Amino acid sequence: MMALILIALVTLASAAAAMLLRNLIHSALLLTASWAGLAAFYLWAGAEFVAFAQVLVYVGAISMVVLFAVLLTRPPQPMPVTPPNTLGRALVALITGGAVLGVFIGAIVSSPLPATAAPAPTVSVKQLGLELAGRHAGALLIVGALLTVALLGAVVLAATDREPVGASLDDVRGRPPGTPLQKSGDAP
Amino acid sequence: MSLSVQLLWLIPALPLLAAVVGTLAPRGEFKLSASTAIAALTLSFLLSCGALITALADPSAHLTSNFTWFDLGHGAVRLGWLLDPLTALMCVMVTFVGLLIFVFSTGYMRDDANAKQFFCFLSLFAAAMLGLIIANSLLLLFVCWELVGLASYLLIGFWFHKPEAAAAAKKAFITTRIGDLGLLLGLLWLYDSTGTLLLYDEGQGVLDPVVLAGLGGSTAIGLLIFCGAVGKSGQFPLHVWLPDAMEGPTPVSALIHAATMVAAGVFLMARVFPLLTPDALIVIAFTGAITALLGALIACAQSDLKRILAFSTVSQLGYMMLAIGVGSWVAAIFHLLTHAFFKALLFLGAGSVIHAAHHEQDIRALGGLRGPMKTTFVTFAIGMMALAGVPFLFSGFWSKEAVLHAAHGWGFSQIPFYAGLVAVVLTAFYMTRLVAEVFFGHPRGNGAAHAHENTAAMTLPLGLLAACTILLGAIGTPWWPWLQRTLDPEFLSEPGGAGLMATSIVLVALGLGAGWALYGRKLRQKSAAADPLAVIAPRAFAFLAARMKFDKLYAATFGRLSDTLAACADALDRHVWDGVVRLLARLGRFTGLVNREADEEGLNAGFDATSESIRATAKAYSRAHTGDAHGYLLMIAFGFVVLVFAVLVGGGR
Amino acid sequence: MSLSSLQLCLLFSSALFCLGLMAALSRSNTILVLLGVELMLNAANVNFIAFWRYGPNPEAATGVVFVLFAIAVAAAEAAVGLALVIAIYRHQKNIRLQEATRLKG
Amino acid sequence: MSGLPLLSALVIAPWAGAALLALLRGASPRTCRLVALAFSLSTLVLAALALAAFDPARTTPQLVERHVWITALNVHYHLGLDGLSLVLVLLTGVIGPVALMASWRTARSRLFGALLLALQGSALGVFLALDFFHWFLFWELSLVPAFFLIKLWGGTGATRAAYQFVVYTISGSAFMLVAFAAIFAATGSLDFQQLAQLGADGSLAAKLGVDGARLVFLGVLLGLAVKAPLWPLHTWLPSTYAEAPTGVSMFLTAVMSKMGVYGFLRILWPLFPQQLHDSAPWLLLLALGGVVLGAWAALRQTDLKRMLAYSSLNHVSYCLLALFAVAHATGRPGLSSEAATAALAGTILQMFNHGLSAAALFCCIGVLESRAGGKRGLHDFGGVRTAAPIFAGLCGVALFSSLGLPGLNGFVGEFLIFRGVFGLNPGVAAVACLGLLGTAMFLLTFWQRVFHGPRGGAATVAFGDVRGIELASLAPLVVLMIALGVAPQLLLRLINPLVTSWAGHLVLP
Repeated sequence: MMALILIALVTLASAAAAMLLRNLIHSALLLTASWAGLAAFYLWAGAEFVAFAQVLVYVGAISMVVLFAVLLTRPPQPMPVTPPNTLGRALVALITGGAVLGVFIGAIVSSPLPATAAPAPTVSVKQLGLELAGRHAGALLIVGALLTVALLGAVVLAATDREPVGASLDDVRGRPPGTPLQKSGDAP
Repeated sequence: MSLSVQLLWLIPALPLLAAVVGTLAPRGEFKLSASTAIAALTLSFLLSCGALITALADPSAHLTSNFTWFDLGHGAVRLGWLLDPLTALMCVMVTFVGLLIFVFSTGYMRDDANAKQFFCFLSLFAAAMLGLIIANSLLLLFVCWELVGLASYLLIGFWFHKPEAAAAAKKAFITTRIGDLGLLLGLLWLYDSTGTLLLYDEGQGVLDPVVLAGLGGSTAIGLLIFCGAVGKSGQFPLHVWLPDAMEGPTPVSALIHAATMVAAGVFLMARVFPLLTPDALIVIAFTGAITALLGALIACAQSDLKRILAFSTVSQLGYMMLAIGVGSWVAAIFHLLTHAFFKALLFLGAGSVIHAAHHEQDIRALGGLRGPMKTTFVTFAIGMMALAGVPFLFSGFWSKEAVLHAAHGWGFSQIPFYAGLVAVVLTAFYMTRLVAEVFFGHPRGNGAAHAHENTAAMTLPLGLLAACTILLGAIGTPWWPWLQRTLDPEFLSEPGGAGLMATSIVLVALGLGAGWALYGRKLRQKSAAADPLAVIAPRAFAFLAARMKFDKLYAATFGRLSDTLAACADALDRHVWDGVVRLLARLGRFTGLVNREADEEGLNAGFDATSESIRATAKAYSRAHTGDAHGYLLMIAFGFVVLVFAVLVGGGR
Repeated sequence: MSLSSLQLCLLFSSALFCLGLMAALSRSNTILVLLGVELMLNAANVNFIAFWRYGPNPEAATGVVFVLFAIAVAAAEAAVGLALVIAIYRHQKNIRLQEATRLKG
Repeated sequence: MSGLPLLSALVIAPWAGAALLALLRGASPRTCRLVALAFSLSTLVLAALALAAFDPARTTPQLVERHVWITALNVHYHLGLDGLSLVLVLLTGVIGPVALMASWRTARSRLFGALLLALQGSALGVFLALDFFHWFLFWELSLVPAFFLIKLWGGTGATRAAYQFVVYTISGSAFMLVAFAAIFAATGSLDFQQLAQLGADGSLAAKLGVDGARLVFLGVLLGLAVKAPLWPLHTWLPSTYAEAPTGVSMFLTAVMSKMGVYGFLRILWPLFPQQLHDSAPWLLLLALGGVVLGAWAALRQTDLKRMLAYSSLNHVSYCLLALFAVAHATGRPGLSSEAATAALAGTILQMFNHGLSAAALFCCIGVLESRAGGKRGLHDFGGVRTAAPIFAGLCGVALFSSLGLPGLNGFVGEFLIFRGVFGLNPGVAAVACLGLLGTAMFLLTFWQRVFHGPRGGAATVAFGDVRGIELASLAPLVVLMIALGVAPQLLLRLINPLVTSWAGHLVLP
């Protein structure tokens, strides 16, 4: 029980810090820590495989992507506006978050949840593999396809290096009337 | 050599074949066409003689050969051939006269560009007529009857490039078709009441006594059939086409007037004679009497050579109908046969004259042909005397005598008899006039002046016909009524004809005398000189010369009626029905207009308002869509909280 | 009152979720907003595991499998989202979410 | 015939031809024409096969093809062939190719051939369908190609005529469609045979109610009467026939008008014997109007095509006259079934015969028109017989066939009709005789003005006689006319049992 509380506190603290800090790099790093905490939580809960997945995907992969994004989108000068941008926004966010939290806590506290802890279920990797390739084979395939498409989409979105629109227009404008279009530059 | 009834069809089939051959022959193959036609008709003639021999073996028998033309679900439509003396004699007459006319035509039509076609049509004509004669079914008879009409149409309109010829052909066809419709209705009636149109069918044919006895409405049927005969045989009031039919080449006129078309009507009546009730016979007799008188009267005032002959035909046909009407169809056939020969003779003689005189037909412009055209003159004179009824030597006298004798013996009325007597005088009169004008005196026109005798192809038939004209009288004299007995085995020659004969001899003499007195004594000098008769009675003469204005009368009544009907039908279409449709269309368009206005004002306005408000709402909503992701997120979160509270407050679980 | 482990877990996830929510709502940097969303997803995953661990039907591995799928989807989402961020950045030279209000560039 | 769906093939072959022509982009005119002709002839070939497989002794439809089509509407794809259909299919098989050849010059166009084939296909569909659903489909489908054929290749007033034709016919059909919707609602069936069964035992009328049945009858009557046409619903006919190009006029008068008469025989009469009987006196009057006034209206026309259009009205009215006379006499004691047989056989024969002779006459007008540069007035010609004797001969045969000269095909049909009508209703037959007279008058006027007299009008200059393709389109018709005139048994044997069975069941429900 104490371990759970500890893990929770660490996780929440690093997440809160990540959200509050100005420096994006720091935020990203703290968030990675928070994800690691979550992995610890999964371990605690007995879902080892999920914990490994969490470490691999979030701690390993997504944090790297986030870091890349942060580095790539760094403005030439540091942004003048300080986060949180305005007090009003922060207040609204706080109120909303508080309200939602209140609702959640109310719901959790008032719900008749099973009080006693059942013996921890054990899921071997083999079992999981069978489950994935058996009952959830279709979903697995779809997720695979989704990932592929997402990968392609991300590549397309991020890597499309369109020719500047203005240049080709200038070409056309500069052309004397009646002359055929040049082959280069007119192709869409 | 005798011909069985099963082979009777060969008689019309041969000329038909000739017609087909002629049609398929290349253009200008005049010789092929003519020789085929003549050969075919010669064969037919021989076959007819064979048929006659067969028929004479037992004159009272009706040999038949029936077959099915086509099946109907209920029963079949049957046709057949019939061989009895009437058929056989008619066949012999038609083929023989026809043959002579064919031969004559080879001379007459030699120079015509379409002579090939001419022989096709002639063959078709002969084939149709022969088919009509041998038919044992009124339906087959009707078929051939119409084909005769077609052939006459084609031949009358043979010189179709002449508008008059084309008009005359059409007139002939239409006029006879009016009669044909009556015939058709008669046939339909007969068919409907007896279930057959076969004449003799082993006791089941319409002329067999059993069927005849059970026939209702036969007066009407008889009269309807008579309508057909009226049309084809040029009886009053449908005689108007016959004189116009003179527009055809003269051999055609000869064929129509002597052997084929007009004879068809008389033949038909003789054929269906058992069907005719006394009431029907009265109508026929009076029609015949009127026609005989009418034709003779009009003939007196005509100046066209062929027209005079045409009206004489009308008059003679009247005699024949008269004979049928008074109950002596045998006399009618006798007159038909003799008439066929002497009328063919007269027409061919006229053709000879016309050919020689370069197609001059006006008797006032002819004259003096006695000298240059001796053969023609002699034969023509024989024909004329036969027609006029000059006693003893000529066949016409005997046959006419038979008719008058029958009329005299008719119990119902003597009026037809007297009409016949008057017609005798008139016939003698106008024939004298004709001969005097054409052959005596001196030529009054260019054509007549250069006339000379024709080739043997034309004179030979004349000679043969003249011989027959004289000889044929022998077969039906009161002393030896062979023909009558052959045709009608129950014929009884009545004694007491001597007085009548004397009367008619006197009347003929009267007519000849009057004619000679008026035309022969003082011969016409100039073609423009007035006719002596016109001097005596100008108005009557003019009236007769205008053919009693029948054409005008018909044009003013039936023609006008038809035109009016046509105009009405057309106007009904163009204005009334089309108008109704147009009105409907306009109504539709008006409704559309009203509808559109209503739409604009009512429905569309409502729609506009609705869509306007929808658009406004949409604008308001789109204003809410700021694109601000924070805002959306906020709304979701708030919405979630609000919803949860709402559920809690609302008491939901 | 004492809280059971399940309730604790749920409270943990709720707090994590609200943190993510507040971050997403208040920060203007698109990357941080995305990360907030990631946090919320993670909170949901925590719930799955909690209910799998303490829920009424512990035998089935469904909860675990579901989390695995959610992680996969989240990974995809992160990839696409960050690619979008880069695209936006390239287009308007900053990544302020407030200014990215148009779908059409 | 086992396995081979001959009737479907009959219907589909022209459509296939039309589709192929539509696909043959850029083909030479020669290819287009030949392809069109080949597919058009396919009907004749298939019809000959059907004729070989046909057993005249059976009166029920043969070579039946019946498949479920739309279950919800109880619609079946149902084709069948009886004597009546066979006669009309044969007619279509003859007229289709001939019409195409008569418009040989126009048939250069791919579209023309395709449309004509489509028209042919829909006509065949109408003659073979035994279910109202696709019967009506073909019935309406036939309008589409006809409309375009008239509009695109017609004379000066073609657009108006085409619209008039289509609007007129469609408005008639609309009533029919509504009527059949009512029938379907009442009976749940659209199959002609089932409906005929219901009509024969009176349950159709019982289901529709007395007034309902009357209204439905009127609706169907209207649809058919416009197409046939029945006087006075014929006003679309003269302008349509006059404006349509030659081949289309031929097809319209020869085949399409028969669709109307066919409908009368196939639908109206079996389904509504009682109603037809009740209204027969009026319908007889209308048919007489068509016979007599049609002929006399023709006498007044100066446009030759309009004249022939009226003659067509006159001839088709004979068919209707006979049918109405039979319907009128139905149930009368002492009804002569021989007369009824004759009338009905005459009707079918007349349908075929009129198809031949009217098509031939329109073809002749087409030849005249082509020589005279589009003129076709009664007074635009003169002495054509001198200039073109062979043409005159062929045209003359067609003309005399049309006016019912014995020895040619027209006579037999008309004689049988008159024989039947006289047996059933002598007065009507007597009045109808006037129509025969009128026909003779206007046809001979036509003949006299155009062919006789001195050469004049368009015939003065070089007026060539008929040539290859014209001869090829006229000659088969003329040969058939003579053959059928001499031996009507050729056709009658196909329909005799059918007609006999019709005439044997002349009772009112």
